[in-house]
Amino acid sequence: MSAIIEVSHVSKSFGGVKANEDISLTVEKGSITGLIGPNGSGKTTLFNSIVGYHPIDSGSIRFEGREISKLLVPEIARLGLLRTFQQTRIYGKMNCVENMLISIPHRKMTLLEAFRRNTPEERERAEHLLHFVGLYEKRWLQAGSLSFGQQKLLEFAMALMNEPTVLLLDEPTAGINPTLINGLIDRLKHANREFGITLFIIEHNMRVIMNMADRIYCLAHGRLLAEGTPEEIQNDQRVIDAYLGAH
Amino acid sequence: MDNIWFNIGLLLEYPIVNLKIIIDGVMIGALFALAAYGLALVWGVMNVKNLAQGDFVIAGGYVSWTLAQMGVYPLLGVPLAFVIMWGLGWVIYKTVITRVIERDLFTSLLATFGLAIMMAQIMNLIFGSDTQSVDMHWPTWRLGELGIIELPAAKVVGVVMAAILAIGVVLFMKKSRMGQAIRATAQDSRAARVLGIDTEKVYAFTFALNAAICGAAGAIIVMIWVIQPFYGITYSVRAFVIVTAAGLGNLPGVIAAGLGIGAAEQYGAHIFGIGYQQAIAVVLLLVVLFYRLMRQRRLRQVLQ
Amino acid sequence: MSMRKLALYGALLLLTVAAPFLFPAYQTQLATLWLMIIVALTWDMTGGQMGYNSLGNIFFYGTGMYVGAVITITLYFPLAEYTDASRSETFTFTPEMYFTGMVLGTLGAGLFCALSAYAIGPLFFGLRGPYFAIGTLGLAIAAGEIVSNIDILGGGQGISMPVYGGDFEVFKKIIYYVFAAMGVVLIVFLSWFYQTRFGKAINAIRDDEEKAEAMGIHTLRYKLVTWAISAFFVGMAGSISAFQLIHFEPLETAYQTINLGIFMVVCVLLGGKGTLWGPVIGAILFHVFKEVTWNYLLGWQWVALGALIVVIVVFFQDGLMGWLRHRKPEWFGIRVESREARASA
Amino acid sequence: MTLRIGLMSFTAAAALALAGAAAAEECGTITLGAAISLTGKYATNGYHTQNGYEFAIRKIAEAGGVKVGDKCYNFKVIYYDDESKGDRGATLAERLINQDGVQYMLGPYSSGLTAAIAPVTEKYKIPMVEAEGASRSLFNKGYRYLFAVLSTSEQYLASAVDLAALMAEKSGKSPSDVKVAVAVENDPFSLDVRAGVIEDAEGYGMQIVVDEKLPRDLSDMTAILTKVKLVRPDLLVVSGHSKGAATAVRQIAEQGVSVPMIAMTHCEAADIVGNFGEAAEGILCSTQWAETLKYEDPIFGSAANYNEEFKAAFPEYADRAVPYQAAQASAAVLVYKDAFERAGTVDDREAVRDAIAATDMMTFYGPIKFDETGKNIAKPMVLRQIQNGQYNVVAPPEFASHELIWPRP
Repeated sequence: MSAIIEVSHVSKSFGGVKANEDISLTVEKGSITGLIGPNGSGKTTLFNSIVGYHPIDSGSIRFEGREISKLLVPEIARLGLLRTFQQTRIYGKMNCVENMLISIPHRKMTLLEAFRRNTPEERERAEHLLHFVGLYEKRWLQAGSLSFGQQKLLEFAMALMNEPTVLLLDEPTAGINPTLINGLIDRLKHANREFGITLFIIEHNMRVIMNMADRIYCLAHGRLLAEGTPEEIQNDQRVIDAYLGAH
Repeated sequence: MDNIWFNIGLLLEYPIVNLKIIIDGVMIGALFALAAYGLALVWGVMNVKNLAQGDFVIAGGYVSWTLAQMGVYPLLGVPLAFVIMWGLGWVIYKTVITRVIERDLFTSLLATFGLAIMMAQIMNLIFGSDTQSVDMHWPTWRLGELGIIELPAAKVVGVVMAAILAIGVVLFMKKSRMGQAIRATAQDSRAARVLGIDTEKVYAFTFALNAAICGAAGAIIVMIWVIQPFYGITYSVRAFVIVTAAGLGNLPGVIAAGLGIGAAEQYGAHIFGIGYQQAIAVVLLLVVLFYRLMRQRRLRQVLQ
Repeated sequence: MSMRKLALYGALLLLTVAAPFLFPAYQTQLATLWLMIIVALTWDMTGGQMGYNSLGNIFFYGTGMYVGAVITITLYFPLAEYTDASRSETFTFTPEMYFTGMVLGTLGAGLFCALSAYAIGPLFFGLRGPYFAIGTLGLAIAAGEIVSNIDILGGGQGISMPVYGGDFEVFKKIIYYVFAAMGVVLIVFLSWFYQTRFGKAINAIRDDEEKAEAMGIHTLRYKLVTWAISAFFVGMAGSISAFQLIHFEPLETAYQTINLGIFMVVCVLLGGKGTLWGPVIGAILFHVFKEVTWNYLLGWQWVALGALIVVIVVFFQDGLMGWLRHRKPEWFGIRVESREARASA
Repeated sequence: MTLRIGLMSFTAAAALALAGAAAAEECGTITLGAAISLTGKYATNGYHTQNGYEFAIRKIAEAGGVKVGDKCYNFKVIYYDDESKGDRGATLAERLINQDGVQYMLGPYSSGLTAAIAPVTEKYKIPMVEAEGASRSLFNKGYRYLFAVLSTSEQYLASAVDLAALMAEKSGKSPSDVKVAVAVENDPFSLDVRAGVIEDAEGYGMQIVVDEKLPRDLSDMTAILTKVKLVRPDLLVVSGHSKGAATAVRQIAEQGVSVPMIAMTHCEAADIVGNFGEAAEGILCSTQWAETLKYEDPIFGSAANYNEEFKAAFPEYADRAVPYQAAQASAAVLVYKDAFERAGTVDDREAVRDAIAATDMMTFYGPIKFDETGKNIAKPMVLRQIQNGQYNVVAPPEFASHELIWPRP
């Protein structure tokens, strides 16, 4: 395995508040990597820095060996580094299938190819993925009328449709009906295994992340607190203190 | 080209002309700044981009002009235009603006554009398309060689009144309860509502205040320059340039930008010819927008 | 396509072809109606389908007029002499010269406008929401003011186009059919275009540009190409208008910001943004409204127009198609999750 | 106020309609069409023009109408508002011809509008006698159906250049020492005025020291006047319809610009004497027509008579000079009357066109005779100076009633 995302010595502050301070971490190709930490520890800030939502103050971020800390959001996305949002973002006025068809990997397409209608294969794939996340029955419904959890699943399916190299997921289980969570874990694992998508996940639910991740990083107060396998993290006193201290 | 070099040569040959240009620019800029401040107010507080801003100015001018025709002393036209335009602003708020506040941004732009067309045409039908002005019959002081710098008393009084109005508005915003409510609403309208501020009332008040400020500016303009039903757009464009340059809720910035744009336009008119005056104002708008865009790009952001 | 639909489109096409013979006295107004349909449809490409509300598309109309005129004239005569107001000689165009100029000038105008949209687009598409509207409005105003100061383009006098030497009835029909053909081509093109991956992508930009960016859609490229296509058609329409009007000047005919520049937006809003037929229906309704008020409200027509804009924007913003969509969602294939299902999920 | 003028002309039109009704028993109607600026930037002069048309129609009706063969006719005009916009004017001309079936057209106000409408009338072979489009650019297009009763615009201020040269010689300087400043609006009419001035000035070898174009939304010309103060020209020329004249007079006084000779157009239309009084003293005004000139015809009588009766018919002009825009509009209607009578038909448009082309008549407005391009070559322009609030003709010499006051006070 080799590193696909390398974050080294990244700092970012907003006004006087240091959201990230000298953070270094790597995400291995083909792995599931977790990012945990109490509220306000700078997880989403780090995600936003990686995908290009704001400039970083110092440090470097490399994706497949290429420096991306100066690139804009669409440029990074076109390299195959995708993210989902904490508050889901889907195209609410369109139905699920349309949402899926919009999410085909445009980065792999020339302008002329864009001037074609969607192929039957694409439609088939869209329906297949909707089936995969359990939305097949609702595929003709307006996406905006779905429940929050279903929208989240739709967003996940859209991300898979896009065939990313790496997928950054911001709290995939938040707001999802607890009975569905196990299914989601299976699907994430499946996506990682079968589609070969590297996953980098922010997660609050310890059970979920411990169940899935190959490696976990823990942030606290904008700094990297600990890293290791799920077992190592579970037993790390600093992590336990940080979570207790936060509560 | 020759013309441009000749004009620049004049500036160097008679340095005092520069002073005159700056004084003229500052005088007109002060009135631009008033209209721009009103725009910044409604933009900041209720997120309405009012393209009828200039037409409020012209309407205020016609109010004052009509009063002067009826024998009212012209200086009284300024406060009277303030009051009457307040009323008009309130009516327009209640009939139109209140319905577009919560809508997307293009809606307010287009609705006020429609208002601007209506107002200009109604003024045209009532007052005709001739230019009008109120002559104060006051003296003009001349300074410098050839009497290059002329300070008509009317202009000086006009600028002073503009300054008084600006100061009054600032004090009002700082000290009065309504002013504080307006500022709170501008910060966060939902929080203001939670705190028991009647935002609907604040909006109505703000919009009426904007119309009143513009009206007073127009009443000053009619004493100094001329008005005509279709001149509104020139003031609207200037107000947008200034607010885009200075940002919202930044009165010193608005005043500085207003005076600066007044001076820049006068310089442009001197160097390139008066035919380019409108073009200069609009090109300035584009330059300001693109400058801000470049700055945002460095922040990996767009201008929203 | 069902037989009924086919029959409907056939009938519409037939009506389009027959119109100048059915209403000979209204040929010019019918040509203008097609112009309105063209500019409304092209405005909707960016405004309705892509979410970029331009107030400056008239820039391409005016530029198209000038480019078409300049190409037509310079093919045969020196431009400076042609536009010199105090000249005494007359420049005559044979029918052959006239049509060569019209074809080359119009194509040239379309291409020039498309290229200039592509060139200036990166600057303007960094501006979002109202800034885009204000920026493009500024572009159109500035262009008019600057052109009116360029002497070789006739300055504030404008340009008088060459005159078609033949029968006037023929001339009017040529203009009508050129506009109508452009309009029909545009409708056919758009009905295909909005179905493509490209069309879906610009809808994605409209609904949530940030999401579209995050999904790796080439947002800027798609925005540029869409604007360029729209400019291509507007530019050609501008050039044909120059031939139709014969005389035009910069501020009120070519870069007529508050006339046609705003009419096209009103047409789209009236018919319904983001639909294929909305702009067409809106253009027809608006054109009729305008002709009626201009006839019967001598002097007050602009007040009525301003009021119409306010009323549409405030009370009827989704337009006719939007209203239908709201009342009869099933016609548009819209299905929503029922409340109960949502609660149980 | 325009609204008032509008109402007045409405009453005038109503009065006419009554008169027409009385005469209708024996007379037919010839319908003329006109797109005219009732709104927009030319609205003031649009009303002057309309009033001129209406007054002429009334006078002709009173004098027994147009006698064609053994029948008599009265004129009737269908008006539309062109909003001072060219493309609108062209559309309305089409509507007049196509939908209202108008066979003969009267002109709009301004060269720009005429330039937009003339191609349409030409296409339909509809004669248009116009009274308000003076730019030479109208007459180099080879139009066959366009006729203008007024003198072309390059002549407007040409005699001011001659006067400046004369005065230079009188004061012992050479005409080539004369410095000229030009500020004209960026529209066909004023640009042609400028072209005329510059041609003549260059003929004398004068220097053009300021040469600027005024924007259409002119509200402030300080920038130009500052330059004028610095370079001290001997002649300042301003042309910009009514708005340009009003702004210039006001700001010249306000800025204390002292130029020995100032010449401009549209003084009467802007009523600069009534509006600015003292400030207008000594300004030279070009005019197509003056009520003091010795022209006359059987319908209107002398120029002075026209002046008097026009003021009686439209009381809003009582305290001011009757603008020549109204007079020439009346003259255009007169040309039609004359042409119809000579052609002996109202239906044969070609015959009427040929009759118009062959016009050679004297009117209260001056002699009218068209050259092959359709412009009136018989009538000269005159230059008046405002002296003690009166417009007095000072040039050309053969018409001058008063001496030029130079330098201006």
